Amino acid sequence: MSESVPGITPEVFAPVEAPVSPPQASEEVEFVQLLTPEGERVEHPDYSFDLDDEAIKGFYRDMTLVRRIDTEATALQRQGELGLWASLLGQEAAQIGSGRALNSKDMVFPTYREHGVAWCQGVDPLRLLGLFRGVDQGAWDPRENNFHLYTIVIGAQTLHATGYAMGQQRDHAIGDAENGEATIAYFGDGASSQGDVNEAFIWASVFNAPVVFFCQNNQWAISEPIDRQTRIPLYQRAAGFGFPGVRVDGNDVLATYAVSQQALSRAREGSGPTLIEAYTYRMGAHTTSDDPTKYRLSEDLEHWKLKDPIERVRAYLTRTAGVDHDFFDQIDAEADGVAATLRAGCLSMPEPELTDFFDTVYVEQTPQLVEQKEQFAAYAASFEGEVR
Amino acid sequence: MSESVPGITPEVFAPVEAPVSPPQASEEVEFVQLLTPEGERVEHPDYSFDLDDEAIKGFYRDMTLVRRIDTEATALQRQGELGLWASLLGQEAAQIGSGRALNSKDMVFPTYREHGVAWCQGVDPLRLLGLFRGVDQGAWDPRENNFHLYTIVIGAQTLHATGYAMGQQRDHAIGDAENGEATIAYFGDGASSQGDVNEAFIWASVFNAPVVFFCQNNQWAISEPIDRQTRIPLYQRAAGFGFPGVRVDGNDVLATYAVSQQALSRAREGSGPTLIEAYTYRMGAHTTSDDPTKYRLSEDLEHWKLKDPIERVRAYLTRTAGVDHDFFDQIDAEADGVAATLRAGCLSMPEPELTDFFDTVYVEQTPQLVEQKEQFAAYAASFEGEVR
Amino acid sequence: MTKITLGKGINAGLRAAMEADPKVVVMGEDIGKLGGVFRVTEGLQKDFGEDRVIDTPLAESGIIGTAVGLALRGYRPVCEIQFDGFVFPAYDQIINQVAKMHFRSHGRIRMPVVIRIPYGGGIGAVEHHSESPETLFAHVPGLKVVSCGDPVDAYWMIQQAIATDDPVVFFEPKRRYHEKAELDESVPPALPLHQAKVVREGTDATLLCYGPMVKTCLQAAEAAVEDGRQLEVVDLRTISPFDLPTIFASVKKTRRAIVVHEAPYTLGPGSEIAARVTEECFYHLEAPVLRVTGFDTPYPPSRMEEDYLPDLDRVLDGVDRVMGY
Amino acid sequence: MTKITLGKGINAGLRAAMEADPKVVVMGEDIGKLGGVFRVTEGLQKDFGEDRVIDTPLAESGIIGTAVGLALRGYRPVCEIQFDGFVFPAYDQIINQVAKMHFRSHGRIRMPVVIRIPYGGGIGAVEHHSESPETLFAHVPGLKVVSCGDPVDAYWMIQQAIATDDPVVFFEPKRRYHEKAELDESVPPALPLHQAKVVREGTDATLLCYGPMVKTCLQAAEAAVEDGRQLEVVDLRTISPFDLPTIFASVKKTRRAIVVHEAPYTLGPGSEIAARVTEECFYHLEAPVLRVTGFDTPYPPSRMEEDYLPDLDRVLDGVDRVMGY
Ligand SMILES: Cc1ncc(C[n+]2csc(CCOP(=O)(O)OP(=O)(O)O)c2C)c(N)n1
Ligand SMILES: Cc1ncc(C[n+]2csc(CCOP(=O)(O)OP(=O)(O)O)c2C)c(N)n1
Ligand SMILES: [Mg+2]
Ligand SMILES: [Mg+2]
Repeated sequence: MSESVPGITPEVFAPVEAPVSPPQASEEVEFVQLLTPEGERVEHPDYSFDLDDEAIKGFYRDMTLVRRIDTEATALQRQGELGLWASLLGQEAAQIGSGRALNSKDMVFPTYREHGVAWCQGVDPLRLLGLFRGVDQGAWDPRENNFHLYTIVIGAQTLHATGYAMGQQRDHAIGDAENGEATIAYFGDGASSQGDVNEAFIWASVFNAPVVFFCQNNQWAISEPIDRQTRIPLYQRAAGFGFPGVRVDGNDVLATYAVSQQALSRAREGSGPTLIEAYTYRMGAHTTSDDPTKYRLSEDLEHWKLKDPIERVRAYLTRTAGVDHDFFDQIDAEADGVAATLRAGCLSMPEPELTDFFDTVYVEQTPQLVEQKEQFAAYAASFEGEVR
Repeated sequence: MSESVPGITPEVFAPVEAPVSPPQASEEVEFVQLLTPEGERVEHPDYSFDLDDEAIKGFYRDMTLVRRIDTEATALQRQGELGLWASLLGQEAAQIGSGRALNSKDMVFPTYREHGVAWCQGVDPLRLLGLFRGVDQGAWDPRENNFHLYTIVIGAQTLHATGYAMGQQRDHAIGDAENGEATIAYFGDGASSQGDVNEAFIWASVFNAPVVFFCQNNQWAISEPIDRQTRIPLYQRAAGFGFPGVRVDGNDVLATYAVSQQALSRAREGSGPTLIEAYTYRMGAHTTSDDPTKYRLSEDLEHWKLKDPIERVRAYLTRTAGVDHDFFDQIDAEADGVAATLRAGCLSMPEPELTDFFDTVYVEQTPQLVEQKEQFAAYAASFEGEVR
Repeated sequence: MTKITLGKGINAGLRAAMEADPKVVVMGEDIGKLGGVFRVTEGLQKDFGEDRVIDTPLAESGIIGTAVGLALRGYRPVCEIQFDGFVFPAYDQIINQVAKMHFRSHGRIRMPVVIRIPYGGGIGAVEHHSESPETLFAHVPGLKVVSCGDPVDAYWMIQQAIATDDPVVFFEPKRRYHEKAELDESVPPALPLHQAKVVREGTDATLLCYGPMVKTCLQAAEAAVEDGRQLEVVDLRTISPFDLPTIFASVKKTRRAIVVHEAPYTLGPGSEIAARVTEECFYHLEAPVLRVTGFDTPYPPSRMEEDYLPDLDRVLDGVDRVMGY
Repeated sequence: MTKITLGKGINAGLRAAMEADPKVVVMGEDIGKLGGVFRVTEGLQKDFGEDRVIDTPLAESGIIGTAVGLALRGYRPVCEIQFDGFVFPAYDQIINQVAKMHFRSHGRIRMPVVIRIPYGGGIGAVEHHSESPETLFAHVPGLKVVSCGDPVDAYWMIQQAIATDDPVVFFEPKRRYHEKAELDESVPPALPLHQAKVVREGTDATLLCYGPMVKTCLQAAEAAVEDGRQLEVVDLRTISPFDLPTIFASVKKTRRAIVVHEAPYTLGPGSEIAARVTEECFYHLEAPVLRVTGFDTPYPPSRMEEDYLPDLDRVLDGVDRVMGY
C-alpha cells in the first residue's frame, strides 16, 4: 500500500499479499442489497425483506421526517441557536432500517449522530438538541426509550453495549428471536480503530453476548478516508474475532432492515454477536464546524447523490407500489410540522442555571460541593440586577 | 459457547455459527510443524527448513543454555536473591527459533519472558536479572543489542514496535530480504485482548509497517485459559485486519525458525506485517509468585512434557544426525559454566543507591528534584553508622 | 469475634455484599479459580458461580467499559484491577464514562461501580506494582476515592462502597493485606464511608495519613513519646471527598500538621490538604503544613523502596521540622 | 516583524522545528489535508509530505504508542490530541511508557516526544472539548508540562519543547488561538522553557496564572487599578516543574497570592502552589494563598461555561477576599 506512506520511495514497498485498496466509491462494492438506487427490488440468497408496502411507506416517512429534522437542526445551528450539529444526511436508511428492526426491549447505544435511531425509539427530537445547544448533555431518560445517551468519546459505547448485553444474559432475558432481548451498538468507520471497539469484539465473542455491532461506514472520519483505518472491508474484522460480519448497502433501507433483523434475532436467541457494516456516505460536513472542501472531491458527493436512500424508496413506491402524490405531499406537510415544532421548542428551551449542576455530580452530595454551590450562588446574587 | 457463562441456563445459548471451542491440548491442532515431538523431520508445503545439522546443533545448544539460565534464575529466586522470576520453561523453541531468524539489524520488542530471545541478541543473561532482583529495570542498552527493555504493561510494546517499524520505513531501511530491516514484537495469548495490541495490528496494516507480531500462545494468562481471550485460533485474528497470520508448532524450533524467517523476510522486503501464533505451553508457574495447582490439571502438564522442545531436537540429533554423547555432555558442561557465572554475577551485583535515581527522571534535571535529592542525601547521611 | 487479616476482611466484605444483593458482580483478571493474585476474591467464584465472579479477558478498558454497561443494566459491578500500575488502560473509561455518567444524565443514571485497586509499595515487586496514583482519581469530579487502613475498616468500607450509588475507587494497601485484627460482624460500622477517624489522640502535632501509612504513623507516634511528643494520628479513610471538619478540628487543636503518603510529593493529596488547612486554620498554625511523601521520581527498583517510602524515621524527621517553626 | 495569532504562532513554530530537524514528525487525527480541527498544522503536510505529517488511525493510544517507537528509532514525534477530553485513551502510554522510559533505562533512552493538547473552555463546545486536565500530567514524574499564554510564547515554546530531550505535554489555550501579537523571529526567545514571567508588575497581591487565564488576569489587574490596587501578574508558563523562585519572589514582595486556573479546584495546580508558597513564604504571607478556579464538577454544558470559568469578576472577587485578611 505504497500510497499510504508517500515520501518513501515506492520500490521498497513490494505489493502485499493481503488485499490492500479499499473499495472506491466508483467501483462496484459487494454487499447485501434488496432495493437498487433506481428503486428496483432485488433478491439476495441469504436475506429477504418480508414486510409489505405499508411498512416501506412507513420507512419512507421515517427517513423523510428525520432528514427534515436534521435540516432544521442545521438551520438552527446556522442561526446561532445551536452551538454545533452533527448531520445524519445520507445515513437515513442505515439508521431507520436498523432502528425499525428493534424490538421494544432491545437496547441501543448510539454515537452522536444516531438521530434516526432516536426517532425510531421514540425520543422526542427536541431532546436531542439540548446537547448541541449547550443546555444539557442529553435530556432523555435512557431507560424510557431504551436509547442510551449520546457518547462522544469515540468507541467507548461499544463496551457499554457489550456489558449491557452481558447483563441481559445474566437476567436470562435471551431465549428466542421474538421475546429475547438484544443490544445494538452504533459506531463509525473511524471508531473501528479504537482499542475499546476491538476489546468489545473480544468480550462479545468470548461471552457470546447478545450484541449487534452496527458500523456506519460513511467513508470518512472527519477528514480521514476509510483507508486510514483499514485496508480490507471492515465487516471482515469480525471473522478475526470469531463471529459473523456482513456488509450491507447502507443506503438501502430494506436491506439494512433485513440484515439487522437477522443479526438481532441471532442475538436474542443466544447465538451471539454480529458485526454489520452499513456501507454509506456522509453527505454533509462532519459537523457544522467542519469544512469538507478541504479534503474531499465534489465528484464523490455527486456520485453518492445518485444512491440517495430516500429517492430510491420514493421511486419504488411510485413505480412499483403505485403510491400517489397525496402520500408524499402529506409526509412533506407532516415534516414541515415536525420542523416547526422542533424550532419552536428549541427557541423556548429554558436557560440552564449553573447552580442546578452542583447537585448531580454525585448521588450522595459532598460537603465541598455544597459549599462551592453556596459560594457561587452568593457570588452570583451579588450581581443581581447588574449586567455582567 | 455456553461454558463461558455458566449459571445461565444453557438452552438460551444456541450454537453459534463461528467456530467456538478453542483447540484442546489433547486434540490435534493445525499448525506448521517440521520436527515431530518424536524427533522426526516432516515437510510442509509452504515452509521449509533450509539450514544444516550444524545449525540444529546450535539451536540445541541455545535452548539448553537458556533453559539452564532459567533454572538457575528460578533457584536464585527461591534462595531470596531475586524478588521474582518469570520462567520461559517450555517456550525455548518459540524463542530460539524466532530469535535465530533475526538479522543483525532487526529490532526486538520483548515482554518480560523473552530470555531466550535476549540470548540470541547477545544480551548478557546477568543483565536480565537486575529487574527481578530489584536493582534496576533492565540494565542493557537496547541499541547495543537491538533488544528493547522488557515491558511489563501487557501489550504496550506492540505499539512501540509498530512505531519503530514506521521509523525503519522512514529511514528507507527496508528493501530486500537480506539487507532490509524488520521489527519483531513478542506478546502472549493474554495480551491479544488488549486494545493496544489490536491498535498495533491496525497501524501495522494501514501503514504496511515491517513488523512481525510473534504471539507465544502458551495457553495461559496467569490463571486464565486461552478461551478467556478468544474463541477461535488466535492466528486468525490477523485476517480480520488484512494481513497474514500463521500458526506454528511453538515447540518445534525448526518450524518457528522457518516461519519467522519467512515473516521477517516479507517485512524486510516491504510486504508488511505478519502475525505468528506459536502454539506452546507454559510448563512452569506464571512467575515464581504463582501457584498453578489452583487452576490447572497436572495431566495437562504431563501431556505437554511429551512435546518438549529440547527433547525432540536431541532425539533428532541422536537418531538421524548421528550426533554422539560428547556433544551433549559438552553442552551440559557449558550450561553449568553459564549458570555458575550467572550465579556469581548475581551475588556480586552492587547494591543501588536511591540518590543515583534522582538524576535519570529527566534529561534536563529540575531544581525540585535536585532539592529532593539533596534533602534525601542529607537525611540519609544523618543515619551514617547507625543501623536503621 | 473472628480474627481476620485486611485481605480476608475485604474478602468477607465482598462475600457479605454478594449475599445481600444478587446484583453485585465481581469482575477482573484471575479473580476466579485463582482468587486473585492476592487471594482477595478466594472462594467467591466457587460459591457464587462464574456468572457473578467473572474472569475477564486481559484488558482493563474492557473491564471498566463492560462494568459501565452492567451498571446501566442494574448490576453493581466490583472491578478488580490487578495492580495500581495497570489501571491506566482503563483510565478513559473511568474518567470520561464512570465519573461523568451521573452528571451527563443530569442525575437520571447512577453508576454504582467499585474499582478495587491494590496499591502502594513495600512488597519488593517489579515496576508498576507499587504505585500510589490516588491523586489521578481524587482530582476528578464524579469519583469518590477511599482507602482502608485496618482490617475492620476493610470489611466495612468495601461493603459501604458497594452500597453507595456513586462510583468509588477503593484503594487497598497491599502491603497491609496480612495485618490482623479482631472483627465483630454483628457490631455495625462505627463511621460512614466518608469520614476520617482519629486513631490516636495527641496534642503537639497531627499526622494526617491513610492506607498503608496509618500503621507507619501510629508507630511514629509511639516512638515520639520517647521524645516527649504527643502526636495525633488521623486516618483520613476518604481521599475524595476529604473529611475536612475532622482534619480542621485536629489541626486547630495541635496547630501543626504533617501529611504522610506514599504518592509523589508534587500534587499529591498532601498538597490539597496543606492548601485547605492553611486557608481554614491560617491564624491557628504555628508552622506550615509539611508533607512526608514519596519523591517526585517514578517508583524505584524495589531494593531502594525502603528509602523511597516514608517510614517511621522520615515521619519523625518531619515532626522535628514542623516543631522547629 | 509579523503579526501572528497564537494558533499561527504554533504553526510557524512547528514549521521552523521541522525545517531545522528532519527527524521531527507530526502525527495525529486530521492534521494533514484538513490542517487539524483548529488549523494549527495547516500547510505542513503539503510542504513536508505525508511521511512527516501523519494522519493516523483514530486511536489515541496508538498515536502515543507508535510515537514512542518512532522516538526509540531517533525521531522526534509531535503528537496532536484533538481535544483535551480525548487524551485519556492514550493515558497509559503517556504515564507508563513516555514518562518512565528514561528512568526505566537509567538514562540510556530519551523520549523527545511532544504531546500537544488544545485545552480549556470558553468556545461553546460540547462535552469533552473544554477540559483542563493539567494536574493529571503535572503529578506524574517524568513528564514536563507547559502552557503558552501569548502568541510569541506559542511560537518559541513549541520549538523549545520539541528541542528538549524530555517528553513535554504542551497545553494550548484553545480559546486564545485567535489572540494576536507582533512576532520578530530574529529575536531569540527571552526565556528558557521552564521559567515563569512577570507580565505585569504590582505590589498589592500576585495573580499566578497560565494559558488562557493570563489574559483574564491581565484584564483583572487593569480593572483593579480603579480600586486603587496594583496587582502583579505572573504567567507561570511551566506547570511541571513550576518555576518556584519566580513565584516566591513575587509573593514575598506582595505578601498575598491568588492562583487562577480553569481546572477544578481540588488538587488543581493551585493546591501545590498554595502549599509550596505557604511553606516557603510562611512568615511573609498576610493571607493564605487563595484559588480562583473551575468548580469540582465536570465541565458543564456550554451555556453555563461563563459562570463556570474564572473571569475578571471572579478574579477580582478573589482579590477582595485575599485583601480582607
Ligand atoms: C477518543 C476520541 N478521539 C477523537 C475524537 C474527535 N472526533 C469526533 S468525531 C471523529 C471522527 C469519527 O469518525 P467515525 O467514527 O467514522 O464517525 P462519523 O463521525 O463518521 O459518524 C473524531 C476524530 C473523539 N470524539 N473521541
Ligand atoms: C496492563 C496489564 N494488566 C495486567 C497485568 C498483570 N499481568 C502480568 S502477566 C499477565 C498475564 C499475561 O498473559 P500472556 O499475555 O498470555 O503472557 P504470558 O505471561 O503467558 O507469557 C497479567 C494479567 C499487566 N502486567 N499489565
Ligand atoms: Mg465515519
Ligand atoms: Mg500466555
